[in-house]
Parts: sequence; structure tokens; C-alpha cells
Amino acid sequence: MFYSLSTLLIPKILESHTEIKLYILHSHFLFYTHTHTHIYIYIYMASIGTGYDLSATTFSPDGRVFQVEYAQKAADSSGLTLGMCCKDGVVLAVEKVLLSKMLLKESGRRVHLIDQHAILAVAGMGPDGRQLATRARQECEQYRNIFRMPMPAHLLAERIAGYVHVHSLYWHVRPFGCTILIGTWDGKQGPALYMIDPSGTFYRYYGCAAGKGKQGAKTGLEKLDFHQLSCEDALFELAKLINAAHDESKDKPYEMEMIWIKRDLGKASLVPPNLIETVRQRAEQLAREEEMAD
Amino acid sequence: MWKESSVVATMASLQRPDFMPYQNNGGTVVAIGGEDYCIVSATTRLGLGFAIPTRNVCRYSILNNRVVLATAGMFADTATLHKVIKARVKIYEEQQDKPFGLHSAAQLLSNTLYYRRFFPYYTFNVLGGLDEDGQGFVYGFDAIGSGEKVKVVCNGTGQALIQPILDNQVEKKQQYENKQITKLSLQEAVDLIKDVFTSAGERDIYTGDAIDICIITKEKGVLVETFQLKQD
Amino acid sequence: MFLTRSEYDRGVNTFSPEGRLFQVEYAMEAIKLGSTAVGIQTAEGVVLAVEKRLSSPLLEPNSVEKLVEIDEHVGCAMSGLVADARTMIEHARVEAQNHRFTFDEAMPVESLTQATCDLALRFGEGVEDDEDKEEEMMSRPFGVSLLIAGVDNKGPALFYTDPSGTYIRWLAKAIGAGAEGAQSALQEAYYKSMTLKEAETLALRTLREVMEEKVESNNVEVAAVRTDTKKFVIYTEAQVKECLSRLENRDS
Amino acid sequence: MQLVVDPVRHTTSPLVTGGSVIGIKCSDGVVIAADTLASYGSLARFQNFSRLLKVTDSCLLGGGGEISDFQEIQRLLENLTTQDFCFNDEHKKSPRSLHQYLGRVLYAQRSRLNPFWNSLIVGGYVQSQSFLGMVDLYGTTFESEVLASGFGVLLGLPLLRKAYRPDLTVQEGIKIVEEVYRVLFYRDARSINRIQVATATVDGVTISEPYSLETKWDFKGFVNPRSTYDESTW
Amino acid sequence: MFRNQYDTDVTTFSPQGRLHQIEYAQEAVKQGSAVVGVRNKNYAVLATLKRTTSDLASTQKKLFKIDDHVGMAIAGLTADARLLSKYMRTECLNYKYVYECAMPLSRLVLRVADKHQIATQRVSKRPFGVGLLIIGYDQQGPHLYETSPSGEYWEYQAMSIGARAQSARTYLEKVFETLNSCSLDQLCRHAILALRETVAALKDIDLSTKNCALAIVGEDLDFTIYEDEDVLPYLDVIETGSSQPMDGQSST
Amino acid sequence: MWKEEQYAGVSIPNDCLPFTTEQHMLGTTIMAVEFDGGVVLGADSRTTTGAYIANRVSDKITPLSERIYCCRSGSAADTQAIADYVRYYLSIHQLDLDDLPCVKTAASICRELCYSNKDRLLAGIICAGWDPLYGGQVYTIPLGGTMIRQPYSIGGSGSTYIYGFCDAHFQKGMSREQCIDFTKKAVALAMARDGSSGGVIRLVVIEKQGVWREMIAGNQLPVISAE
Repeated sequence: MFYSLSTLLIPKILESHTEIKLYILHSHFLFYTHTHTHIYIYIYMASIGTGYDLSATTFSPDGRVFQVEYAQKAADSSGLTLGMCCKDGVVLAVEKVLLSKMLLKESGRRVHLIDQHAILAVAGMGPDGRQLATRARQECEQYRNIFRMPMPAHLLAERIAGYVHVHSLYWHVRPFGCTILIGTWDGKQGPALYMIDPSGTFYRYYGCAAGKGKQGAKTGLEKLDFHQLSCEDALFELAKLINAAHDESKDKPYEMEMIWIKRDLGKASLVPPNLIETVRQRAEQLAREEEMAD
Repeated sequence: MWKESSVVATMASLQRPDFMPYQNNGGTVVAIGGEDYCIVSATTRLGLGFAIPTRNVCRYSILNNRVVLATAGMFADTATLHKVIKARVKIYEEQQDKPFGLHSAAQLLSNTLYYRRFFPYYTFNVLGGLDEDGQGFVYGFDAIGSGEKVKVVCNGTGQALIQPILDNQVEKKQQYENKQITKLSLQEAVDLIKDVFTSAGERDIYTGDAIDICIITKEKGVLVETFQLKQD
Repeated sequence: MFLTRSEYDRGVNTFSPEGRLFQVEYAMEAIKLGSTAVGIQTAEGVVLAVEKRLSSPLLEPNSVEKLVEIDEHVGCAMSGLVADARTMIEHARVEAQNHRFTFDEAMPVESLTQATCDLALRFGEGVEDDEDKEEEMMSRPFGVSLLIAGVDNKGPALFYTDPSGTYIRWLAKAIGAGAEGAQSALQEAYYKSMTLKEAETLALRTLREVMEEKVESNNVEVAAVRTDTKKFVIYTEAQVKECLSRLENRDS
Repeated sequence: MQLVVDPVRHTTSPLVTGGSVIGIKCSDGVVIAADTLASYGSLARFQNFSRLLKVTDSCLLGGGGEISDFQEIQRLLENLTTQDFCFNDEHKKSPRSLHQYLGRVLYAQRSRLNPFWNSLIVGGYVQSQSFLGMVDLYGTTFESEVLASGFGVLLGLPLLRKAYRPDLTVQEGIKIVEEVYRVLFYRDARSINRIQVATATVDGVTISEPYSLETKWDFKGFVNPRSTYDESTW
Repeated sequence: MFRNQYDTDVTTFSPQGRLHQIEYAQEAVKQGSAVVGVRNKNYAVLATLKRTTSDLASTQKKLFKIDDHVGMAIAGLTADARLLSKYMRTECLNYKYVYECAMPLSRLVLRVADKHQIATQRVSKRPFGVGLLIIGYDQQGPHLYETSPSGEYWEYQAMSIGARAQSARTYLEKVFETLNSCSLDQLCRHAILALRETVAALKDIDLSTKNCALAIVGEDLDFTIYEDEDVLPYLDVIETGSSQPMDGQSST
Repeated sequence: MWKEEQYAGVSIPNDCLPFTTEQHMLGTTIMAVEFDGGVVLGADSRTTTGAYIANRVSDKITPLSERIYCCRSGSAADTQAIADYVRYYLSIHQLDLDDLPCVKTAASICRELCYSNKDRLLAGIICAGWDPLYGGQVYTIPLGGTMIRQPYSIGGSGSTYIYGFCDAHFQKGMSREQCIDFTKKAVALAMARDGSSGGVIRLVVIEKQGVWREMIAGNQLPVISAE
């Protein structure tokens, strides 16, 4: 049953050779991730207040773990977070909503460097994401200490996903309220992009989205040809998607944060602010032009 | 003391049982407590056998504007001990909200040293400063924390050369005739320190290069001057 | 089971929607049930006076100890759950002696108070903060308030501690069942140039106003730390009598 | 069976070792040099081993003594700089901080009676300030204008002190350390004539490729030793 | 009832994906008296309002020195703040012990924020009920950070937290762009004026030497607290209502 | 029985246990050479206990993974144990990786074991092999746990006799066949002069396509003119 469900619902942009690790099949909340939206909402409403949704250790009578679903809500509560796996690297971008105009640039950053070869972006609760970033750094360091090699992407993703997952199994901790995107580059495999959600489920993607407005962004991502896309091109595409997701009249002002790992740079780095500013202006300009055209 | 270290080695770890964790870097420290001042001085030479890896190390720490600690012996232990004491002073001053007193410093140092009774810091400390009444006093310690409050003290490789002169000149002990005890003025005391170090430098290979002289007075806090000795 | 957990006042670590910790506030209620204690600071020293509730005539009055010495220069009065107070005072005594051992001097009153409070707030938070270590925790806040009086090189000081681990310095403070009435009495009568003798009288007069029984030398206790001696002394019955007689003289 | 350990019977000494490291502070940077030999006892076993490391963009490290311990220290430093890299907050460790850090590490190891059997020279150039510091296997840390480890303390240090001036340039510094190495090559049996010179200047850290020094053997007395059968040798 | 189920412990998400216990802890911050922080190119300044319950009582501690180059002002539970200050002091000392230099602010704040986060994820803990405004000076210049019980932290040009902080923020938002070019004197005055906004609505209170304290840290100045008479020079601004120093007023 | 329990967890220096000084030693000649696309490993086959030859055809070249082998010298027991551990770790690692492990990784694990037990082990190891990322590589891990990559490496008691030969005859960029020839000659020379080396020459060639083994019998060694 699991296989049929997953083959049905894995989105188009999912890389075909993504492995589904054994322990994900074991985890009891796979069901929810692939439930039809209508039924989902119905059951969701009906479960509130029944008491089955108060702990990650409690199944509801229909076999779901609501606390993890609620954590998913938390993960989608922050600005749009995007990742693109390009031909020459990986770029992650975040729409970081600014709570005050007195904030300094880069304050409360949501994109993190993990190792020379790995980067991470957070959607949802920032502090939870920081905790995972710290964990990821430790994993990379340990791996490097023992094997003297950069940690391969799938192992890093698997380890962090496992860590996220155990937080959904015990009553004395809560699940992480964030979805994280991990990008890496290594000499063997080239670029790789993974996304891990609060249940501990992870897949490898060409492009992925989390946070507010992810549905719209996914549609946008599916139109791109990731085999041809370069990191520089991706910056503009990301800026366009974030700009489109942001409703200027309604939402608070935001800062665009981008981080990348590119073949020619050799190691991960934040995208320089002036570069971000340029693509952001271009994207806004384009949006205005399109509006005029309409 | 050397015998002990091998016992420690056996107890602590079998890994490199022959490793002798101590090294003598020499150095001499002198402190004089006067009526309204205190002087703490230390040599700057780092000796190692017959070699001098460097001529310029700092063997004293200003704990606050009334208390100075100076240490001879193994330099790595010295640096560590000073770091520990300085951290303790900082915690004290933050928690107790008052400056650290000379007497408390002596007690703390004694405890810190004795705490490592069975793996001692190879250090010989003097502590000098002004007490609550503004009078200068100094404390001299052995490596494992036994110390006493005195008016003048010398520790380190030059001890045997310098201490008798200080006893004679500062405390006016062992005088041929019973002379009137005149208290040394600050300038006289500083000059005396320069003399005894210069003299000791002629006979002790670990004493030389320069001395740092910390002068503690109520009005000016701690002032440090450097006095050159022979570089041989 | 979950449905019954609809209140914020069960767990010590639960905030109410207003951002309050009710368990702490309830612990403060426990103090309002306790006997009244008064502390007054003057330039000459600090006076502590407490009401001794003798629940039975069969009780040996001396065994009810509401005033205790922490170190020779610091003492305290307590109100609330006496057993809790014992734990805190024991902790304070160790801290004070530790300080003497390490620095060979009397511990400043404020930092001694702080050290005592650090124990008080240890519920819900291990002091040693090793993430992997299962932390030693207390199940509830202490239901006790202390008036800590002492003299150090900065002079006399009176501190009041509460179950949240907060401490505040006061010139004159009352705690316990009669705290409200007593505090307003102190507020009116206190003045800065008070002598120690006047403070003794004021303390006893304040107690008299809020106590149900008549104030006798066997149902109150008085202690003082004098600025000149820097010693905490609990008054003998004769001394208390002398204070009481002064009080009566003044009245007449 | 007696289980008491007799210290004398357990000579644990370093196995694969590097020789002298030389450092000199200049007005516009620092120079640190080491030869490329890692000896195995008296066997000149690894003749192409670099004992100089770039730690950060402004800091470099030269090490002598046990090579396996040196490699362990290298690993610690890599972890440290990677952590700094991840913070991405411009707070790179200064040479002085790294020097102190190494001092703490080596002191901690010696206090476990399991020392990192090394002497390390840390050099750096930040904000127009040169830094040169040394750490030994006991955790002794100190700074100086000229530094040498191993045999270099005996043979090199006097030469360095004589040649030192506060206004030395890096180019002059390089000449001086080359001269010192020439002497060491003549007189230190655990050295080879293949050195690397590293500099930290305003342009960052550079480590040269290994190269050999000109040596002089054609003194008359060398070519035609006058000793005959009736003279004593020396 | 419907709502209460999800807010009694910190490990339970609400159906909206919120953690009510964190939000309640943030309420505790809003209950604390207001603190204001501002910075320019060389200095960072804190201004705090000290509450007192009686004129016989001392005021609550609002300012904590952490290290020579760091200090903070707090709003919320003082006991929690004390615990955090102890943690931060230890961090600074350890950093200094190993690297012999002052701990960079960003690293320190990150560590203390991570500590907050851990307290929001375990059943045995509760979120810290305190908000911190941390100022400090390091290689990068002056800094002003805010931490929240949620474990988030931000760096600001100017910020205020605590009771009625919104009015202070409104003031600061008007001037924050000019702060960088301010003198230290003007900076302090902006802080005082912003702080005053938080009491403007209250009839019976105005800023005075008794209830107002300042702290400054900067390139040539270790973290220093100014209380009582020391704040007097800055309070004249309340009369004039402008951030310009009065004629002939020397800067501190 | 109780006596053994008493010593549990205590490490006893070898010198305190006279019987351990009679352990099997690989007084040895081992060697490995890199060539473009692979490595050649060579070793003698003599195992001694004192002057007694405990085994005259032992195999000192031990596989660690499909394309990584190590040559062992020192205590037979120690080096076998190390090789076992490394093989174990590498097999797990290979599963994780879903690819051939790197030679550097294998050597690093060897190094870790040797370094962190340096006062207890008597082991000199040459770790060599081929991986898809960096091709053929040779790492030397002598006593003490240093790890150094070399274009070729020699080790064991016999190696001291052939440093001169190797320095003189090693050239950069030798072909596979030249490397095999070089290795054979060098090992044979060492065996001729070192009393603790002898028996047969074992050769292993590792490259992308696979691993080849060869044994040169004791009576078919390359002819070396003696006195």
C-alpha cells in the first residue's frame, strides 16, 4: 500500500532515483503526508478537541498522529523557503519577513552554513531550525574526523531526518516545528538537494518549496528545466517566485536571503547582498511590467 | 616532589608513564610591603636548561588595583594558574559586587594550590598588595599552598641569593649592631629591588634580561615599570 | 485523561496566558498562612522580630525556632512552610562557610541572599546545565519567605526573598499572615534615623497590632545584627522582656 | 606478578619526528620556515612532508616533534576553522587567539600525562600587526620577535637574535631564516637541505614550494685536509 | 475549554501549529517594566525603568553586567534572568580562558538563544519567562540584540521590550535612522526619551534618578551602569523634550 | 577465575607480561607503489618468533575492502586485529555510501586505531588501493599513527636494506609492469639481506578492473648476485 501511495503522489519534480529508506516506511505518519486534501480537512476538524491530538505518542482512532501534523503547520507558518538543484550547484532562498524596520540586515538569519560543502535553509520555527543546523554541523564534523571526507548528501539528510524523526516518538519532547532544506556539493555526486519535514520524511529534489505559498511556488518550480539551469540563473528564478508569493499590500516587508554552493566557488557561501538586491529588483521590475501588460 | 610525579603518573594513566610533566623555567619574584605601598617584581627571562627560548615573558598578573600576583617556576603552570585566579577574581567581583581583597586573594590562592596537592602546579608564588587599611603586605607561598603574611619575600631560583639581603636590608635582621629600624621609602625599596636582581643575575643563570616592577599605591593603583638586567 | 488538564496551575512549569507561573503564586499564598515576621534596618543594625505561634500549651516554646543564624554576621526570619525554610537555610549556611573557606572573609549579605535564592529557583531548571544529564529538579517551589538580615563591609542590610527566587532589599518589611497590616504600620512609623532601640520597639509594636494573642516574651522572638559588632544575636527572654517593657512604657 | 610500573623501563619517545622550526617577526609580516623531513629515528624516512600549515587567511603554523600528534593538532584546527566558517560572522580567530588555544590544548594533554609531543610556532599578520608565538609540549606559551624550536634553539636562536631588527622586511626575514637553515643543515644531523618558507603579510598567507639552499664545501681546508698520520684528528 | 487543551505544556502544538506556552512566556516579558536599547557607530546604550512596590523597598535588578564588554537589561522573571546571566558569564569566562580574548557578541547571543530553544522543546522544562536586551562591543563595533523566550534573537539599531514598550518603539522608529550619527550624549537622551514614552500614559509616575538607570558600553568604555545621581545629567532632557544637549552641557 | 576479573579493564604494559614478548612478529619487508590507475603491493612471507620461523608462507597483504588492501608489519596479532576492525568499519561505510570507499578513508581508520592506541600496539601498516575518486593511492602508517601519502612506500625491518635501491630506481610515472618489476626486485633484495624477511614474494595489483595476485616462489626469486 505504501508503495502504491507514494508512486501516485510523489510530485513530478522529485528525482526518480530517490531512495525511500526503510525507517520511513516504518514511521506511522506516512499516511498523512499523502492524504487527499478534502478528506484531510474533514478529519482534521473532527479531531480537534477529541484528545487524540495532544501528544506525538498518541494515535487517533483512524491511525494518525496529529501532533506531527500540527508541527507541519508550524513549519509552514513562516515565509516561503525555496531550493533549486542546478547543473553547477545548489541555491537556497528564504523570504524572511521583517518584524521591525529597526532590524539590522542578516539579523535572525534563516540560511545556515553547515560545512565547506553543505548549506541549510529553514522554514517554520527559526530556533528549531538552528538546533538542526547545529546538529548537522556536528554530523559533518564527526564524519570528517573519522572518514576524512566531506559527508555525502544522502547520509547527512538521513542522519538529520532520523534526528527529527525521534523527536516525534517520545512524549517528553515535541516534534521540530520546521522543515529544512539541505544542499550539498561533493566531488563524487555533484549537487544534491534534500528536504526534511517535521515527521522526519525526506526526499531528494530538483526543486522544492516550504513555508507560506509553497503550493504556488511548486507550480512555478515544475516549469523549470533543472538540467540546464545554472546557479546564476536560479537566483533570478528564485527572486521571481518569492516576489510572486509576496503580497505587498497585505504582508510585512521582507528580506530575501540566499545561500549557495557552486562548483566554481569551491565552498559554500551566502550569496553577496548586492547580487541578491540586483535580482530582486529585476524580479520586481518584471512583475510591474507584467502588471502593466495586463 | 619529582618522586611524586611518577606516582601520579601511575595513578592517573598508564599511557605514557615515563613522561615527566614538569619543566623548570626558572625565574625570580620579589615582593616588598611598605607602610603605604607595595612592590611586586618578577624577572622576564624564560629559561630552559642552558637555553633561553625567550627573554620577555610576563610573570605577574594585576588582579585589581590593589593586588598583584607574581609567580616563578614552570611557565605553563604559571600561565594556567594566573588564568584560573583571574577568572575567580572576576566571578568574585561580579557576584560579591566589591573589589577583591588581598587577604581573600591569599586564601583563594592557597586553596587553589592545595587543591592540586597530588599533581601540583610547579609554581612559587608571591602575592602583594594593600590591605583594607592601605598598608602594604605580601604573602609568599610554596608550590602546594602553604603561605604566610610577611613584609618581604622572594621566591624562585634566585631565592637563596636574594632573601638574606632582603631580610637584612628591609627587616633589618641580623645586623652587626642594633641599628634603628628606619622604614624604607618607596623609592628606596624600588632601588633595593633593582640592586638585588642585578646582583642575583650575576650568579643565577635563570635570573636576567629584565624585571617588571609593579608599584601599588592607594592613590595611583598599580604602575608597572621595566628595568633591564644583563642579557647573558 | 488529557481533557482534565485544562488548567494552568498544576505544573510548576506552566505559564498562564498572562505569562504568570501560578504554582509560584500559590506558594506565595502559603506564606500568607504563616506567622508574621518583621524586619527593620537602621544605621545601627537590623532588627528581626517574629511571632511564635504556640499551638498547644504542651509545646516547649524554645523549640519553635523562627529566627536562625546563617553565619555569625547574618541571620534570618522565616514565614511559611518551616520545613522548606530549613532546606534553604541549610543551603545558605553551606554557601556562607564555603565562602569563608575559599576567601577567608564573611560573605557579603547580598550575595548570600542570592545564593540562597538560586536554590529557590531550582525547580524546573537544573543548575548544572548539562543537556544530556537528567537534571536534579525539585517538584515544587519552596513555600517560604525569608527576611535575611546581616552586616557586611557595606553596612547593615535587610533582604526579603520570595518563592520565585526573587529578592529585594527593604528598609522595613513584614511577611506572613499579618503582613498587610504590619507593612502599612511600618510604612507610617519608619524613619531613616531610627536607632536600634527604636527599631526594636517598632517591631514589637507592629507585631502586637497584628497578632491575635497578647504579645508576651514567650510568644515573640527578637534578634538583631549590630553594625558595630557585626554579630547576629538572638535575644534572651530577659532581653525580650526588657524590650516589651519599653514598649509598654512608651504606651503609658 | 608485580604491577607497579617502573618509569625507567618505559621509554616512550616520539617515533616519527620533525626537526627545527624557525620564525622571525618582520615589520610587514612574519616568516616561518621548516625543512620537509619527517625522521624515523635516525632514518630520514619521509623527505617530502610539509610541516607548515595555513590555518586561516592571516595565520600559519609550523610544527616540530611527533608527526602523528602534529596531524592530530591539524585536525583540531580544521574543526575549529570550519566552525568559524559556519558562523559566517567575520569573527575569524586571530593568530594570538589560536596561539592561546593551542597552548590550552597542549597544556591539557600534558596534564593528562599524554602530551602532544610537539613544539609549535604560530605566526600571523592582522591589522598591520605581526604576531609570532610558540607553544611547547608542556603547554608553555610565549611570544617573541624571533623563535626557534628543536636544535634551532641552540644553533639558530643566537643567529636570529643577532640579525633581528624591528624594521626588518619580510624579504630580509626570508634571507635570515635561509641562513639559519644553512647552519642547521651543516650541524643538525636530523635536518635535510630541503626547506619551505611561509609568510604571513598583508596579502595573506603563502607557503613556498620546497627548495634547496646553496651550500658551501669548497673551503681550502675541506678540500685538502692537512691531517697526516702524525697529527691528531678533531 | 476548546482552546485550553493545547496550552498547558510546551511540547504540545495547537491545531494551528502554535506553541501557546511560548506565547504565554512572551506575555511574562510584556509584564516586566520597560527597557530600551539603542546604538550608534561606537556605543550601545540601555535605559531601564526600575519598578518598586514601596519606598521602603529597593528596586528590582534590571541591568546585569556579563563581562567587561557585554551587559544586558531584562524584562520578565528576574530569577530566570539571573540564571541566564550566570550562564553567559561562564561562557565569556570560558572563551577568555581558551582564546584570551573577549567573546564575540554574536556567538554569545547565539548560545544563550540556543539555551532558550532547548527549554521550549522538553517536557521537563519551561520557556524562560524573560526577554533580554543585550548590548556589547567587540571587533565589529557595538551591538544591540534582543532574545525572546521562543529562542529567536535579532540584532537592532534600536529596540524596546517590556510593559508598554510599543510606545517606546514608536518613538524609536522615528529616530533610529539618525542614531548612527548621534553623539553618545544624544544617544543616551534618545534612550531616556523613548523610555519616558512608556510611562507617559501613567499619571503618577515620571522618570527620576530613583527609577531610571542607564548602561553604556563602547569602544573605550567597559560596560558601566549609571544609577541614582549618575543619571541626573541625562534626565534634563525630560524637561526640554529634545535630544539635543543643553548649552554647555558636557558629555559623559 | 577471580584473579582475571580483578585485572579486567586494566591495561598491562607488555614488559610486565614476559610471555607476550614471545609473540609472533612480522619482521618483514612490505612495499606498495602507485601507478596511473592503480597500485602494486608486495611483501615477503616470513613470520618469526625470536629466531624461529613460525610460518614461511604467511600472507601479509590483507584485504580491507574490494579495492583496498594493506601490508602489515609489527606484531602479527595487533595488525590482524587492526585489519579486522578496519574491514568491519569499511563494510558498514560501503553500505552507507553505496559506492566503493576511498583509500584515504580506509587509511584514516587505520591511523585512528594506531594513533589512539599507540602505546599498546606494535603496528606499521601500508594501506594502498584504488577508488573511483582519486585512483591509486599509497598511505604509510608507521609506528605511532602518523599518516603520510607517498608515491611509493616501503616498510618493515627489511626495508632499511633497500632504501638506497629504491631511491636509485624509483621513477615517477612508471607503468604497471615497471612497478611490478620494481617491487619484485626491491622485496627480493631485502629478503636476501634481512634475516627476518624471507620465504616467497607475494604481489597484489589493484586497479579499476579488479585485483590480481601473484606469488613468486622462494626458489624463483629474481637472481641477485651475491659475493
